[in-house]
Amino acid sequence: MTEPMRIRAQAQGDKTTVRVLVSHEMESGQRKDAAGKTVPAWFIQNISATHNGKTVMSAQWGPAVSKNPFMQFSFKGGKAGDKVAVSWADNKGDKRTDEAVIS
Amino acid sequence: MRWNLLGLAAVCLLPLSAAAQKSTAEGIAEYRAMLADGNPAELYEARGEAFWKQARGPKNASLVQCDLGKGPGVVKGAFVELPRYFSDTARVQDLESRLLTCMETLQGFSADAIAKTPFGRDEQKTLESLVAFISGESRGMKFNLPQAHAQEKLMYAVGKQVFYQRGGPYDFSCASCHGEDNKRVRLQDLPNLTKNPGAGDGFGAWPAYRVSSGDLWSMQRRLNDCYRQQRFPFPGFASDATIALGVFMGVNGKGGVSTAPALKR
Amino acid sequence: MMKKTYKPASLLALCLLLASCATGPSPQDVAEATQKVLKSSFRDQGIAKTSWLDQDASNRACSEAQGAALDDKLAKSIEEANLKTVKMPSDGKFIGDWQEGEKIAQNGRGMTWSDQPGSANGGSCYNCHQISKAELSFGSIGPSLYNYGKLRGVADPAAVASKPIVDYTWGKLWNAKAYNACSGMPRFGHTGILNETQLRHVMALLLDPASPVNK
Amino acid sequence: MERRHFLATSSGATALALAASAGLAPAHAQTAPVWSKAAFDSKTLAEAAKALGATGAPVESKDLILQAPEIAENGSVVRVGAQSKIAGTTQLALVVEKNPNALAALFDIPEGTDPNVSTNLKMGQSSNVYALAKVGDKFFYAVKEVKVTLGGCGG
Repeated sequence: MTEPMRIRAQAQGDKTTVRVLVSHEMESGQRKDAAGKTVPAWFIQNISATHNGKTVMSAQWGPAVSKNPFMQFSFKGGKAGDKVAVSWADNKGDKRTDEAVIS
Repeated sequence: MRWNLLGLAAVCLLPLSAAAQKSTAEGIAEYRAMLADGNPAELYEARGEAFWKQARGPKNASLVQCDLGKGPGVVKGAFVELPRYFSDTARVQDLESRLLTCMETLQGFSADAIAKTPFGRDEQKTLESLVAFISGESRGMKFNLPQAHAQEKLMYAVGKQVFYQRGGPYDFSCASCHGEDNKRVRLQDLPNLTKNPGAGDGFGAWPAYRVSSGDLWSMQRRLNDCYRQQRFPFPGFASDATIALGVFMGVNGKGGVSTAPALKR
Repeated sequence: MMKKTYKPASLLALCLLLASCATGPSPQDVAEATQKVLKSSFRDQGIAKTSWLDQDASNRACSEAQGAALDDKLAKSIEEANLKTVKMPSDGKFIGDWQEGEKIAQNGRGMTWSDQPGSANGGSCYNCHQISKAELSFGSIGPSLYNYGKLRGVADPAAVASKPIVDYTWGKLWNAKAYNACSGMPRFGHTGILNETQLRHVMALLLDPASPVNK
Repeated sequence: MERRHFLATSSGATALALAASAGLAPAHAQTAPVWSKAAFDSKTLAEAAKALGATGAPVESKDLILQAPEIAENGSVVRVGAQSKIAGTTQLALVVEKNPNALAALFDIPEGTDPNVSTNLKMGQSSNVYALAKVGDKFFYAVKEVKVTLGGCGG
């Protein structure tokens, strides 16, 4: 089960800054459990954002991105009231999209 | 015995390398400042708010009628007045123990069963999101724990004794680490919890998202792990010793500003 | 006129009433309640037992003092009792391997309820002390121990001239309360946190001229 | 609609990664989601750059700014950012030299998006951290050492 992201998008001048918090384990694949067995890697591989249908960010992540990941970026052209959508997909096939309104 | 005194004198004369320490401290401050924006505790706050409003448990009820001390359903400002005395349970309760009461009376969960559940599992997990939400609703407000009721006064006095209680194979008490100003364990600053600003800063930061475990910790979990590292026996979840400590810290922190749920190492 | 004299009198009565309220519970009430609370709150878990709440004279006196200094006589009697517990090394050998000592100083594990019984404990030294210069992550609860041996003029720990400081250091590690009744330092030998071999290694870290501590 | 972008099945990812390692597939999620396995398998900055299509060694640039703390209180979460002032930057990457996999994150910078991103990374130990920027067919880097400390009571 995936959980909602926290997305904050703020416009200032001609620039919109987006901050995203994602609820995800980001299991590195390096960690061993109590029984000494390696916990398999489980991490977000792709995360992207669109504004008015245009991709404004598209990233690939490895297992070294921290648990409950954070990402910040900014783009030109957004204005208050516009929507920003963020989507992610992990290596197990889980995926999720959430939207935020630019303030 | 003369050499004992010599040895002691020498210990007292040891220099501190102020310069190296300062740059390390500055580095750590920089590290924390960079993380200040984007605290994953926000994810728990959102989840907690959903849990608060959602009909759950054997009675399929929400928690919106839960009385956290300011009347049924009042969340804002409740956190900075806890722990406090509740007449319905005739006990001084902290946020976690009060939530156990509400989860039992309103939702039909077994408070006892939840108290025995390991941290981070099942309803304990729910509870940690709830404390994130509830504390977040008092962010920026000042601590003002009531001390009018005789039980509240008694719990403060008991909390003080418990705070200074030495024991275990290491002879530690809470005061071993949190009884003086400007001390650190490794690079972590240790707030002096006997007075402000330490008491307000320290008490007022929990619940917090712990970077090292990647999870949100309630004050109960914080105290539990303090006692583990203090080499003490296991304090029961929402036990009176932990609540008394909450009263001691919270009253000492009066006027301090709540930053919970904060971000911690 | 009557009113004027009446008012201060009632205020005085109110003050007295408030004062009695403000005194709160008696010390005896508090002591009894504390014992009850401790008993009901803690349970055994793993190697951590509720018997760990039982206090010896030193822990009892220092808990009751709540951070204040003990009176000289009490402090002295506690120190004397603790000094008697110090066991010098069985083979007369005080100094081990400083590299092993560094590992012990770095290791903060042991004797918690999540530790396995019988596993070797660390010394947790860096939690509270600066020791070698290379480790930046050190605590400040205890004094810096950087240059510990050098500052005390220990050129050769085996030399007769070094004996007082070598003996003292061993004693301090074994039972810190022998020299300071309410010392915050664990009694590593006395309560069995570190064994003789481990203590020798920590001694080497502090006193061996080859140790980075003394560079 | 966004969901269709993410078809990252393992076989698909491998094929795309092979393409990426051959320098054929610029990672651009607008057309298809790519996870460049070869790039994420790299052990060094040079390997990562090569996997992303570099033909030569990346060049250090003062116009590329790496934001990272000098010292980390905990290696589980270290805020790292990259900001490029080099016109035409199309990709930014964050590389942690001593991590098991050096490449930590890779950001495509579409037209109109600032070449300025940050995220939280895990660091297993003290290490050099690099920001890597792709500008046309050239690669630039900035470097900073981040010391990871042991924290808390250590138990």
